Amino acid sequence: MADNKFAAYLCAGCGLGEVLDFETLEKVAKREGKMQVIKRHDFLCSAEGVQTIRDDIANEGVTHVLIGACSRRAKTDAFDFPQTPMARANLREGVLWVVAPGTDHDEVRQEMADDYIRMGCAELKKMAVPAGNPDCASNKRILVVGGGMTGLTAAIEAAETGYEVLLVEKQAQLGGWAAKLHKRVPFREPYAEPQDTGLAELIARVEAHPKIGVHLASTLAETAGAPGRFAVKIATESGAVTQETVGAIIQASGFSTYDLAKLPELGGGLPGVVDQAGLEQLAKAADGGAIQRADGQAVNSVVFVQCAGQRDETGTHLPYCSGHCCATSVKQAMYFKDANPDVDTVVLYTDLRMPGMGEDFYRSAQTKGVIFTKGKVSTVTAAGSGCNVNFRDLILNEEVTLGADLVVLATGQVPNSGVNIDLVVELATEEQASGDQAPAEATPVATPVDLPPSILNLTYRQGPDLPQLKAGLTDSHFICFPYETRRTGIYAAGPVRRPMDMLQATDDATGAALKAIQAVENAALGRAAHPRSGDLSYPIVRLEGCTQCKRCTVECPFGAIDEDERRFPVFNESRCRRCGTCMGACPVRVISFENYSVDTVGSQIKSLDMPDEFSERPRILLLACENDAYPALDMAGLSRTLYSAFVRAIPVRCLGSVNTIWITDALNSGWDGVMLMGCKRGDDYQCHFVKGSELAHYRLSKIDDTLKQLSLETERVASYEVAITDSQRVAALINDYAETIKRIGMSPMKGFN
Amino acid sequence: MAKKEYAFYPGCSSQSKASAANLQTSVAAMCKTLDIKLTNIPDWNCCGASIAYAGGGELERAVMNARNFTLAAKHLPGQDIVATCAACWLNSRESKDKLDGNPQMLAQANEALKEAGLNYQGSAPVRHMVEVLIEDFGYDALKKPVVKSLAEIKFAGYVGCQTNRPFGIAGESFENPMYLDQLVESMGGEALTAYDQKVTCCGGALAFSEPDKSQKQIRDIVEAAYDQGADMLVTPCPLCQANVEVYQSEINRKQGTKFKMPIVYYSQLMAVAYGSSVKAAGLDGHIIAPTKLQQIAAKK
Amino acid sequence: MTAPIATSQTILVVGGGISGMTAALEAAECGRDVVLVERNPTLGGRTALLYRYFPKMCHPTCGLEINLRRLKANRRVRVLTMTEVAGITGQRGDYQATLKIRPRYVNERCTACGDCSAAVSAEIPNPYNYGMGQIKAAYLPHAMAYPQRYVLAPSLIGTADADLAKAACKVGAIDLEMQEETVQLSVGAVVWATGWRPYDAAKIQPYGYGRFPNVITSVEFERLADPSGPTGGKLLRPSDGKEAKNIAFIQCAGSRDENHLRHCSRICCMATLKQTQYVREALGEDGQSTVYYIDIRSIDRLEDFYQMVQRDKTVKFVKSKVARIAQADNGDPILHGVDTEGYHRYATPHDLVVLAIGMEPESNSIALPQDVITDSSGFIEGSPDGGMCGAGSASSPLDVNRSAQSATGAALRAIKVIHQTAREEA
Amino acid sequence: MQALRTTGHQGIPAVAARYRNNFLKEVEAHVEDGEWVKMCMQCGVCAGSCPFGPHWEHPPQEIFMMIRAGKRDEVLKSDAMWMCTSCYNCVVRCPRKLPITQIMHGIASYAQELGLAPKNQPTRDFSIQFWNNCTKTGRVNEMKLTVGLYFKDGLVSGIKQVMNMLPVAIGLIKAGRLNPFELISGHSPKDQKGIAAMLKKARAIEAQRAPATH
Repeated sequence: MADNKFAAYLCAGCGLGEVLDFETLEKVAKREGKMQVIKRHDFLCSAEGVQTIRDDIANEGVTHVLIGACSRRAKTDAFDFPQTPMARANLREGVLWVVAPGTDHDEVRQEMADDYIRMGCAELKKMAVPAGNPDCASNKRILVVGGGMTGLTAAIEAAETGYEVLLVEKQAQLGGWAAKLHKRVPFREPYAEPQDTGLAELIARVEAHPKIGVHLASTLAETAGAPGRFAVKIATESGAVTQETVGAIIQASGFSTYDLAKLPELGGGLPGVVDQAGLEQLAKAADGGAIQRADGQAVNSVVFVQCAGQRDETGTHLPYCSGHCCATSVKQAMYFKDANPDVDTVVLYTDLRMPGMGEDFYRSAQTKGVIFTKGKVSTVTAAGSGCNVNFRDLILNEEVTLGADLVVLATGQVPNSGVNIDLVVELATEEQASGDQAPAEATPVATPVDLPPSILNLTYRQGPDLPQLKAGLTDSHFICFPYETRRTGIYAAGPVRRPMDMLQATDDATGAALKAIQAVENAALGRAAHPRSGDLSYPIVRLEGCTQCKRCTVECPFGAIDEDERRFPVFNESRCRRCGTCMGACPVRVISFENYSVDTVGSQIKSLDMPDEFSERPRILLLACENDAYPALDMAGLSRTLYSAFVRAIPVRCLGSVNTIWITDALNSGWDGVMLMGCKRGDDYQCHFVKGSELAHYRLSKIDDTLKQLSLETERVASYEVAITDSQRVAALINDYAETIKRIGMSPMKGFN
Repeated sequence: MAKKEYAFYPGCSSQSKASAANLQTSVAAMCKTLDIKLTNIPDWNCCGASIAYAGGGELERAVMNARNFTLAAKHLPGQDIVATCAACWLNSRESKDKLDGNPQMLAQANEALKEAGLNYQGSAPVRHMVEVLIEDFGYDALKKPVVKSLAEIKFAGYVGCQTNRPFGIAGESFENPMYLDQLVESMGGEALTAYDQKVTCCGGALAFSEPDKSQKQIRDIVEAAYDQGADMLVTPCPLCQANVEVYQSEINRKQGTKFKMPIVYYSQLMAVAYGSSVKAAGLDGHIIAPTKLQQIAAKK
Repeated sequence: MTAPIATSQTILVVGGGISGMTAALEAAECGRDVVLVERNPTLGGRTALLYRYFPKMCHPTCGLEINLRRLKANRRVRVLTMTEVAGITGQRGDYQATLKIRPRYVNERCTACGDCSAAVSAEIPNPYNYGMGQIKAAYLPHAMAYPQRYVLAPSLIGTADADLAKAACKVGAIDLEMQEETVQLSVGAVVWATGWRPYDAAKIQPYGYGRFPNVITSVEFERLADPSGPTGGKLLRPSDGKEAKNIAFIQCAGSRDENHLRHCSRICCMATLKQTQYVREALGEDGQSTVYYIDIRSIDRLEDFYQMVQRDKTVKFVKSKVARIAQADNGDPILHGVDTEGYHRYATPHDLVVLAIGMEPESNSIALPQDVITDSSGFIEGSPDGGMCGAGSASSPLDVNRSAQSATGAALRAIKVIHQTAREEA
Repeated sequence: MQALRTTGHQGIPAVAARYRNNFLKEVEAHVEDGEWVKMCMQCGVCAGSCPFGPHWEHPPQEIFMMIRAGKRDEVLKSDAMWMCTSCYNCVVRCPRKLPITQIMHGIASYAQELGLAPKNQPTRDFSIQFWNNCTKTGRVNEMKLTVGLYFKDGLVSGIKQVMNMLPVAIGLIKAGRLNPFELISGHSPKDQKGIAAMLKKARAIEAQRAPATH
């Protein structure tokens, strides 16, 4: 490209000038790197240093910039040229700070620095400024699925922030569970008395708000498209379908109560036994008066059984704790005490869970005379017109039978999360045993087991609903990022995401509203969402080269890629998170990003001359995940932890973006070994793109054959799980690997290229 | 410094020839030096010590104290009520809190008081002598009159329960109060601050009824003092003083120990430091003689 | 430095911990301008001082790295470190904030090369290890510090060391003349993400924190377990540096106690369950953890972590609030109390005691504007007009996940204020 | 006193139903600070804080649970609460600020009033003798109290005890801290009549005291 002008700016500050031979570096940049402009500065990140670069871009027509200085993670505010492709050769954290000091290391140190300049130049040549997703759409309306406390709150919050809202509720009226409550637990001080739910007022605000459109008795028949341009079909019970376009979706589909019939041992089904929802019904009926049983019998004694069908380790019932039930029982016990202090009211618990200010609410119930007993209930049996609760009093350490007119079982929340697509996939993969397909989401197929109705009916090739985390909850896996679902622009909120009480649900709804707003704003600008938020690059595919192998569509962790009828991939850029997993997956390498591609990395790998077999100076390629492994390398440098000068590190967006061609290229061009460092995989995966490290691992399991074909030792490729805190460990791993190479000897492949 | 006047509640065991009589002598000596005027509450009665609970109910014990408060307010208006006995102080103060904080009980108390021709309408605060010393004087002021240093004596400060819990001395910790050690140091003595039984209960309330159990407590208290190399214990509680001193021989008899650890009341060592004689400091009233303290007192 | 440009369209976020960073970034990524002020020299707050998170046992620095990258990539967030809010006047949509910026004595020219640190000899107790161990008085707070810039301890100023540091800096980044600055700022909404602090353990007298060296707090234990902590990740007890194998965890240390904090701090149970796994990680079957508790509050889906720990043979649970701790001659803390499940008395020696210390709102130690309402424990509810709100553990005792959730909601509340006042003006 | 006894027995069935509020309500009505019993959260810090801990058949926190569980006889007939030394350790450590010492005294005194307290519970005897001693004149007569206690179980054991304690007693007498003549004379306030009348009235009032409201 004639009008491109490549410039290299080398920094001699931070001691680099004293230790490295800049004459050589400049020569490398000029002769091999073909840089047209080469400048050295003693303090490049200073205002003056940065100004020279700006001037060159402005006046000298410099189009591409190589910074030979510190790590790409350092001095980002100084080296900030949004309109200019930039590569960073990491001479400080990557060379100066990690190679042993002293003249006897000068040679290897210099070689390392030279190589990083070579690699930087090579990368730079292949880079372009991302133009942003051309397919971006800018519908900013927000769809809220579910008209309960969570959905209503999300709707009003978004609307009052200036966004159009579409609210879809499957019932004929708004309110969800909240509408079935007599009172709620207090949200703020004093935490002493049950409060009015405030639902009526909230519904009124929603119905009155000009920016909110409500569809009652309706469900989603179909959801297609992507952030900024979701096309949804809203169906009423009658079957009438309206087509709407929205920019983002908040799924507040709520929960169902655990089926009492599954708890016969606890008296599920007996006239004297209700769950908490049932008790609310009775309390609503009594409306402050004496609470009676459904059959009209008076209640002079009531026993609350906590954790009924919850916290179950046997796998029969719910494994989790629903969080709200202790406070709910305390509230319901107050219903009785407030109406008539003489009603004997006992709460049987194993751990009373009323965090935060809930402690005050607990105290208030005790003041009212509610008796709390730590006990494990074995059975609830019919006794006369009432029940016997048989339990072990854990404090008094004895078996007790306690009679009660009414028993309230604190059962748990069961999320309404629709179809478990992983379950669909399992069934699918059983059927199509296509060997080389990654153990990832596969084509959903009709299944024998009857699945619950889908909530979203996504037309995504990876299934109709949000992926579930565990126990049917659509929660985020990330502690720091609670809203990161694996479907861009769709956010779960409320008890469908995680069991929670009403206060948390309203908070959760507010947060989800923000994420939805953020999603439509980003989509409109063609920018990526979390974790590469703001990234303008997007996957570009050369369909003419595509062999319809479906790996990209199958492996995309975010279900961003659909297939057309000819099984060609259809990219939905604004669903894409820019991890590059598709790029790593593509056997014919037709997928790339403008600033990150098979070439930007491949050319770096091929840009080095390998010292010959007898030089005893092996070359080790290190492909390091930029999220955790690369920062760990930086921090090794920061703490001056030394490692072998034979290693050459290249940051990658995610191990999932590693295309095996890089590895074979490296081996073919005489590299002696290849290390891969990525994030933890498995149940507690720490990969920010969910399946990247998993997939890389899977692909590497196939690399051995390649190695055999090349008649190379399997040790020549090694992959590691690395945490960001492993700054000492990464150095150790590199040194050990260097030893391994020393042991197995230099690569026989040298000199062939 | 101007004379300080207080309404004094002596309590039963401080009376002449009673178990804390000698301690009272030393209090008088100490007060003389510090120019404190203690005036007995006229016709005072027993505080109805909490141990009497099986006999006397809450209200009965409260009115006994109410009577004392009323007499104090009547005859010694404006003067803080001061007690030297920890139990008396605690019981009085507890009753006062209840009377002042619970209108129902106040009414009932006055109904009863009427029978004695009295009516309680509040009173000055009830304070322990230690509070007076620390709050109204302060360690520096207490140090000034010192004429004899107690330098060669190692004191283990045994605070016990009732001056310490539940009310305690302002600013002190329940688990590790330091005021006794500071008092000792202001008198020039060596305070064994590492003494770890300083707030252990001596079981005094049950000394008669559960001798073996309470003597086990005393044994811990005395042993720890020996471990620390203490010459003697010092305490702000007459009951602890009597209890810990009196039963050592019993323990020796039953358990073959050789305990002979003197225990003095804080005012005794203060009196000595202020130059009192053995007699004036009540040091002649001990079963286990605090020899080292006596020697200093005897020095001219 | 010059006063940052801000208008009534700007959101002020007070506190640069996980909550403050989240609130700031979420708002900025919606296209809003944010000023993020942090009292300390670096962002990251208390989470940066944790070794691992429950329940995944992943590392806080991992999330911190992502948030810092979001920050570096976003031009809408202006970060001010070593800055405190001296006062705020006005009402929703129109606040005047007064900021006090303490001198760092190191300017933006700093390249974090470390020459100044090498030059000085003075040391201070390491504030990033809760005072355990020493750090040079010219220091980079920690490896993830942002801004990645050194700081001089005020104690260094005026000493010969200060001049040595200045002389050692080749890029002229050290400015010993730096003075405290006051900056005026007009903003439209304020998010208080001032976080929490561990309750003063010394106030829990029966446990002898401060008297017994081998009684430490849970936050200190995080530093012990952390490879970058004072013991390089070894569980060495303070009194004699001996490896602690038999470790007691005391729940509700300050929490659920009307003598201390009347609220339940929510995170302590999970934090302790997590820390029992530090013991396992460090010692395998040789380690022994005993958890003394009233109620184990592993709420919602965190329950499975509790079940996992219950299956761990190296972990014992005793339902008891420990009555007191005594110290044996060899320095072992001896726990005295009663197991209330069936009444069993114990006097158990341990190598080390970890107090699961309660969360106190940091806002208790700062002067909040008049119209900011707090609850009886000091947690921030916000201003009646909604122009100011609390986020994260400043608003309630929350774990990291729920802090991020709370902060995301707070970001929306702030944006709403900006949006509505903007409309009113228009 | 009489009045109390009957309320104690009439109102309540012989064996109170388990986990019914009856006994709890009874305790709230008739025991000093009894309205606090329901506030216990079973942490057990009181049980571990008591210097006489090992001697308690049921520690305070368990007694509170037993009251809530309606174990009327087990509680009132127990000698547990008679172990209280009034050291207040439990009170200052209780996270719910229960006045445990007072409650223990209250339950003991209630059990005594109902005649359910264990016979020959030594602290019970001491407590009553102490009360009688100090209310007789209005001040304690230590000599009479001491002697009275030693002879409470009859002459023989009394003499034994005196022989054992003789050195102690003689020591005290020598030290001028025990006055044998108190057996006949002794200190006392002037207005003994007033005091007696006052106490009589107080007891009468207490006998029909309404349940304290918390």
